[in-house]
Amino acid sequence: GGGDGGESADDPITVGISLPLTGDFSEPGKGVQQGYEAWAKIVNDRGGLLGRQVELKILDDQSSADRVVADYEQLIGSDQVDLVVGPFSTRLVVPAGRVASEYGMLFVEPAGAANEVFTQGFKNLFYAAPAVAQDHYNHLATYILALPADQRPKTVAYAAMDDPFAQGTAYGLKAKLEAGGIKTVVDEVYPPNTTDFGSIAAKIAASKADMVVGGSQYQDGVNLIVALQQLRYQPKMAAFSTAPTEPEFAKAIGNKTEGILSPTGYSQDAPYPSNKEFVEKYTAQFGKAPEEDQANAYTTGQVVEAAVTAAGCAEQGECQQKMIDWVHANKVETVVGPLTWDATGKPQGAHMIQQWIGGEIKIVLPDATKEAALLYPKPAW
Amino acid sequence: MTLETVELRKAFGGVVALDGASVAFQAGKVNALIGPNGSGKTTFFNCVTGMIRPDSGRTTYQGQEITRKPPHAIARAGVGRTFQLCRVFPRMTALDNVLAAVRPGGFPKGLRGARSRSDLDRARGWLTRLGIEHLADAEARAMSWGQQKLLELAGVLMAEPETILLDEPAGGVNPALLDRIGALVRELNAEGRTFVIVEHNMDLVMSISDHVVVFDRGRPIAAGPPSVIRTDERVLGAYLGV
Amino acid sequence: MDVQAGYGRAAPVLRGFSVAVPAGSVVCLVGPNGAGKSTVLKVASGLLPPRSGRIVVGGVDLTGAGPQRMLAAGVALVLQGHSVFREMTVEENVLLGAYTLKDKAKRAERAAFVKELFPVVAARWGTLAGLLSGGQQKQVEFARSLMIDPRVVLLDEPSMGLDPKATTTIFEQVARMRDAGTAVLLVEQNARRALETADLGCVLDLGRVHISGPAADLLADPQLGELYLGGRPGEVNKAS
Amino acid sequence: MPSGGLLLQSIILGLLLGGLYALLAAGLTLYFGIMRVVMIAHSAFLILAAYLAWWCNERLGVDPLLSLLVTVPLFFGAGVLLQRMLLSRLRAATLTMMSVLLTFAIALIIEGLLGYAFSGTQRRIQLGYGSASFGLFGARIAVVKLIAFGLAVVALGSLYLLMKRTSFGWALRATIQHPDAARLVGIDTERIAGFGFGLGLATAAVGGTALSLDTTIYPSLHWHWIGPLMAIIVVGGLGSVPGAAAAAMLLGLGQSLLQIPMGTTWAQTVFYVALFATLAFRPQGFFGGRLAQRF
Amino acid sequence: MPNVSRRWFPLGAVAVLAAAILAFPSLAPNPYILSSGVVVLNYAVLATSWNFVGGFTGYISLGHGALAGLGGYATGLLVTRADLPSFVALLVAALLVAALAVPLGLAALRVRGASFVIVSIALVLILLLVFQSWASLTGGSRGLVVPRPFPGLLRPEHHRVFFYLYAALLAVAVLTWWLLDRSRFGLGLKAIREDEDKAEALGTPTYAYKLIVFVLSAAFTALSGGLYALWFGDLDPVFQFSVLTGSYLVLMALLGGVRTLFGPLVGALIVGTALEYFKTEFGSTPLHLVATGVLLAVVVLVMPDGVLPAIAAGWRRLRPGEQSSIREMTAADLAEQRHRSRHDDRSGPQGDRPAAGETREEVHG
Ligand SMILES: Nc1ncnc2c1ncn2[C@@H]1O[C@H](COP(=O)(O)OP(=O)(O)OP(=O)(O)O)[C@@H](O)[C@H]1O
Ligand SMILES: Nc1ncnc2c1ncn2[C@@H]1O[C@H](COP(=O)(O)OP(=O)(O)OP(=O)(O)O)[C@@H](O)[C@H]1O
Ligand SMILES: CC(C)C[C@H](N)C(=O)O
Ligand SMILES: [Mg+2]
Ligand SMILES: [Mg+2]
Repeated sequence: GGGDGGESADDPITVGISLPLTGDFSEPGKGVQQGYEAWAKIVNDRGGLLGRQVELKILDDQSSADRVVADYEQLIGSDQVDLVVGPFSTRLVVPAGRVASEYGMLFVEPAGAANEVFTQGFKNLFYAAPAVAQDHYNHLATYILALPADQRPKTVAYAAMDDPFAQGTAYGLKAKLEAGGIKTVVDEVYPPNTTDFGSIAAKIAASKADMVVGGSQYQDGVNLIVALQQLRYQPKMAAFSTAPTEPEFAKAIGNKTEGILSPTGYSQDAPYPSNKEFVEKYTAQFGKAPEEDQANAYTTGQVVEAAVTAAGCAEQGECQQKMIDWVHANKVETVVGPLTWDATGKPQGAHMIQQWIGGEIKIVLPDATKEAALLYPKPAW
Repeated sequence: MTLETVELRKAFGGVVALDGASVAFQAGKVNALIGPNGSGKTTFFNCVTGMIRPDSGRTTYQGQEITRKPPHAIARAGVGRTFQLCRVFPRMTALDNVLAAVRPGGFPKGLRGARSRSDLDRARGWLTRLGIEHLADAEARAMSWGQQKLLELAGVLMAEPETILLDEPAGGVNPALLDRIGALVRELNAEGRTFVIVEHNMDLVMSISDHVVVFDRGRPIAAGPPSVIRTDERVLGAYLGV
Repeated sequence: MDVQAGYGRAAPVLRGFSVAVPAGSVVCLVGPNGAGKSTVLKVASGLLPPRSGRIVVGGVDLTGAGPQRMLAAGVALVLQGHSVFREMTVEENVLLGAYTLKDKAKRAERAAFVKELFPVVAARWGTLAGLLSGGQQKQVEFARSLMIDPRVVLLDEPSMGLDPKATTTIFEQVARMRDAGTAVLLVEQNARRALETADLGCVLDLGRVHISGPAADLLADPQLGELYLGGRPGEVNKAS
Repeated sequence: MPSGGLLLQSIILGLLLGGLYALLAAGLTLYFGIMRVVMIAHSAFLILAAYLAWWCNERLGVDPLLSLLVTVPLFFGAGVLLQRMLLSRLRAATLTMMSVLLTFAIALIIEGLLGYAFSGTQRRIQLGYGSASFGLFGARIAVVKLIAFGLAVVALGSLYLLMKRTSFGWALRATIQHPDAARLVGIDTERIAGFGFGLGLATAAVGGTALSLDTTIYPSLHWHWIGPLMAIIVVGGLGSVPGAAAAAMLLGLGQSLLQIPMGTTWAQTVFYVALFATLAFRPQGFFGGRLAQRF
Repeated sequence: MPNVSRRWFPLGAVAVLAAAILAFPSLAPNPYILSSGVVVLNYAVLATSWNFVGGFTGYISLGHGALAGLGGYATGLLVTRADLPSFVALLVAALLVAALAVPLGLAALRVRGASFVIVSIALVLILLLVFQSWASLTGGSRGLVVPRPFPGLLRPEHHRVFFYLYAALLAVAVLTWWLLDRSRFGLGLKAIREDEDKAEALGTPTYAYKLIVFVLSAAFTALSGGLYALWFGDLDPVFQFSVLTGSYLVLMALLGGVRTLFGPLVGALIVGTALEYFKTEFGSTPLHLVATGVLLAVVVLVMPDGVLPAIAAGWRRLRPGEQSSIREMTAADLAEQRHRSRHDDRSGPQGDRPAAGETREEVHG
């Protein structure tokens, strides 16, 4: 990179990223990496940013908050990258965001969806996705509460990882369903490193809840579902965050996916102008269509790209503040639609709901974008 | 009566090691405690010094009850001991082994340097008297069995307890040296120290002790001056095995 | 058959020491603490390889052989201090003495023999050895060593910590072994008593043979008495 | 008040879990109670075995149970080598302490290599019968869990017989308690100690395979296991295989039942509460345990 | 001449070390290096604190990571929940942890050797569970954000300030260790390390001694952990209560030499730097764990006494003479010596003894 003085027009712009390539978040972390890589390639093929090539410098933080701080410290302080963008997951985004903010860097991030990202007082952070965690299930809540009273699920069991994002999604839905008079019969929170879900599953199965909601990241969701299936628990509705949208998911639970619901911020068929290009070029590069994590990372790239273009610069120092100010004041067109942010960096949109139907995951809510009708009650899994 | 026990009892599972031992040792004397293997002598020492808790019974030292006190408190009250299976600080030098026996004292005192001139001189003095001065700077673990035995003795003497319990001081010690240890005991005794010595070496016991207590099956069966004990029927039967 | 050994270690404990133990005789090794007596036995049993010199058993050079081969050649050592297997029962300890003995009947016969010899061993057959008193442990150790019939027995202060009765038993056994044709190399601080049993005596100091000769001669030497054997021969010896 | 159904289900889960704990703790008992080696790397070897089972299944399509044919001898050999080449070099006086650190180092190396080879991503064997189960008085027993339990029973039984019925067991204990004396009665101490260690690792191979059947694995998972396993062997009485088994069943059951009112995380504290209670009231352990000595 | 050099050499070494530490922030080429410096100093303080227990009493604690974590969390919670000023919170937290160390020590120090190791591991794991589960107080697995003590400060400045704070703390810890090492109290602690029962029989109140030094160690550890919390800002139970941290400390202390004053410091310098280096070098793979493991194994196998003693031994071997610290004497020599000493009795035997200082150096350095 070289942030100091001798900036020449053909020096590449280096973008520093730390990602959870191993550890708890490695599955989605890899997705995010592909998204960033796709963005860099597409931008470079187009001639680069401000005429300079984009170069990614990616470090692995092993899903650890300690490492993520050291990584950004190294990227900004030692490697002197020009730009930084965020890692995956709220738990890593918060500490990373603070380093960036203390160095005065613009910090756009693809996966810090939980509320606490936006309560830290960061003025430089922007979440590049349509909605924050507690709003992910908004459409599903509306759907359930709109059902005739005798068809509605009457009892719900919640199990959430003690993780700001995962718990945020489940509790966002819980708040709305409870307000609508639907009873909570199980409410379990488990730490991220839990591997044995036998007893949580036993509790849920014993409660015979009509609906189960899992606040999950990835592997915990898989484990919980298998444990529930071992106990032959058959709810009328089952919703899990993040896990069901990962490419490995179906195989991991032995393809017994029927009817599982999940919120998503992205659809490959979304009508936004840049999305078509993204899906095409991504598919060409990686051999399959992008999923949510890839899209979020790509979105992040798009936001940064817009800011750099508008500010006409990309290096450490005053330029960063220029970009920050610009993003606060403007709307950015992305693959997940036009995004704007409030003062805390919170986006102002809503998520869609997907469901596994016949071995494929399809958008079922909201009606405007749906690819299939929601299956309710859900078939046995 | 300086050290006195009343009805000490200690059983390990089914084995009764001490079976109501009431013993009295006199101040300023060299007392011996003898008895066959397994008669409870070491257990007696362990109970008296607080290393194990008796099931019942009491121990008094100079009129003070010390039965349930921790070992260090009993040691501070003036009762020092050696171990049958000799115990030294293996990775310390002989000199430090002896210095470690100096009581540190309370808070500000404890922070004083551990190697004051006077302590060093005393420590070396003891090593010399026990014939291991040449080993002062050797680590204890590199010493022969008998050398360790002597080192342990030097440590106890350094602490200057008024009453000294020795568990088989002669075990493995060269007889020539043993004569001198015997002399040393008498010398210290003349300075006013009380000894209780467990020993199987009858030559030593009979030559240095004033008062002999004979144990069998966890309780004393005879007590008296050596000349009496030597001819006591019960002792001959239970211990000397004639 | 005899044992020939000469050694020398880097920080030499033994410096050119040789001793021969003829079959059917007891050689007693005495000397001050730290003279190297235990070291001699460790080298002879293969626990400690010598720096130089040779160990010959029955005409075969066994220098450098480990304890296992030494044992196979008929050399057995009873260690100084406490070497029972503390967390095994007396039974297990004693029977392990016959680890190399495959003949079950022979083992049982031997076990019965040592049980009779040492009443404590029989009485505490099922107790963990580590829970016995010091002297009782020594008896178990000795009993363990009696489970086989070696050609050469090395004993390191076998009477230490034993009461007079048990001491007598031990010396009787030493005599019995000699009579059965075994070569015994005995290290004792109970020097006078040991020399009385021994045929040959050998005084070791600073890793060298100070003097050696018939046991009775050594006993009589007044200078040896002062330096190595201690004075006051047996005021109460008659008692034991 | 939990329903009867939930209670029964929890009891069944607890017993099955306890069986697995017993197997995993057996090896530790062997090293710690008998060989005085605190084997921090035991659970790392478990995870290694689990990874091998997973790998065999994933890449070669072999059922994890078949992979045992390879992993058990492999681990036995590794154990012998480990003992001969590394642990035997430690000084006897500091063996216990230094073995903590040495085996800790081994654990780190295994974790690092696993991470290098397979990444830190969580893995799970996908078995045809992964979610199969059958009913028992209204409760359900997962097939995979039952298989793991069966493996535990078989492995523990053979281990017990080996230690009690063969002279190997005696020789092993003698070797550890007084190596010199053991050599003097004719025991080939090096070979025996090596075998002892190999045996311990062989149980890790079985345990790891059993573990892999029904949980996710990731390289740093072994940390998760160290605490409960250590607690089990202490409660069970160091050195006693049956003691460890009893403690494992009890604690597994306790954990499972406590999960109903307390939730998963708090329920895990049962291990540590039991550990501290044991050390405070009965340091020699509640079930087996021999010399009441403090290490 | 050699006597003079032996006196001045340590002082010179201390001066050079202090100068190097003080100059580091100005020499550090970029803020990242400076932040690594803070990390290494943190390790140095922790390892030195660990050595109060490990070095003196020989109780190997793998649980000191948890004490540091407690210090960090206590500081953080006092700042966020009780609104104490940051550095007041730090001191109060250290006192709290020291107070908590009393019951902890009372429980843990009852057992010895390997059982103590297990207990110390259990301490870490149990605290991890508590801090993960008691989310209403601690924030649970989501972690705790500790507000900056100097909010206006830019990051490089922030690092610099904390670097000096750590340097000061290190100086205090090292000085305390040195005081203990040469004291009678210290000798009592070392006796515990060698043979606890024997020490007790000699009149050392071993339990009280162990407890005092444990609490002292806990206080220093908590200070270091608290400082870390203020510096780093994000606390996560998984990292605050990690067995790994504790074992890094053991590794550092062992590597440097647990019986020497600067051993843990040197160890921290080596291991801390190595850890940072491994992380940046093998950052994207877990090979840094392998490297650390290999390092630990090598230390345990090759230099169980540590680098400093190994260097000292090597140095001694280079110089001729003084092979053995034992002067060899026959029984006759001894008898004669005794004879002589009886004549000049009370003057005490303090003639020339060449090997004396030498051996002592090795043991207590
Ligand atoms: N910790 C223990 N557990 C069980 N039994 C014990 C324990 N300590 C001692 N004993 C038993 O108590 C009895 C007395 O033992 P003690 O050590 O006091 O004997 P002693 O008189 O010192 O014998 P020796 O002359 O052999 O040293 C013995 O039978 C011994 O087996
Ligand atoms: N492990 C060791 N390392 C270094 N030196 C040792 C070691 N063991 C013994 N020594 C030294 O070797 C010399 C001889 O020791 P050895 O044990 O053979 O003596 P010993 O004649 O058996 O004495 P004792 O009568 O006291 O048992 C002693 O000076 C001792 O300090
Ligand atoms: C929707 C996801 C990309 C958000 C992410 N899992 C988080 O923890 O915040
Ligand atoms: Mg005794
Ligand atoms: Mg000897």
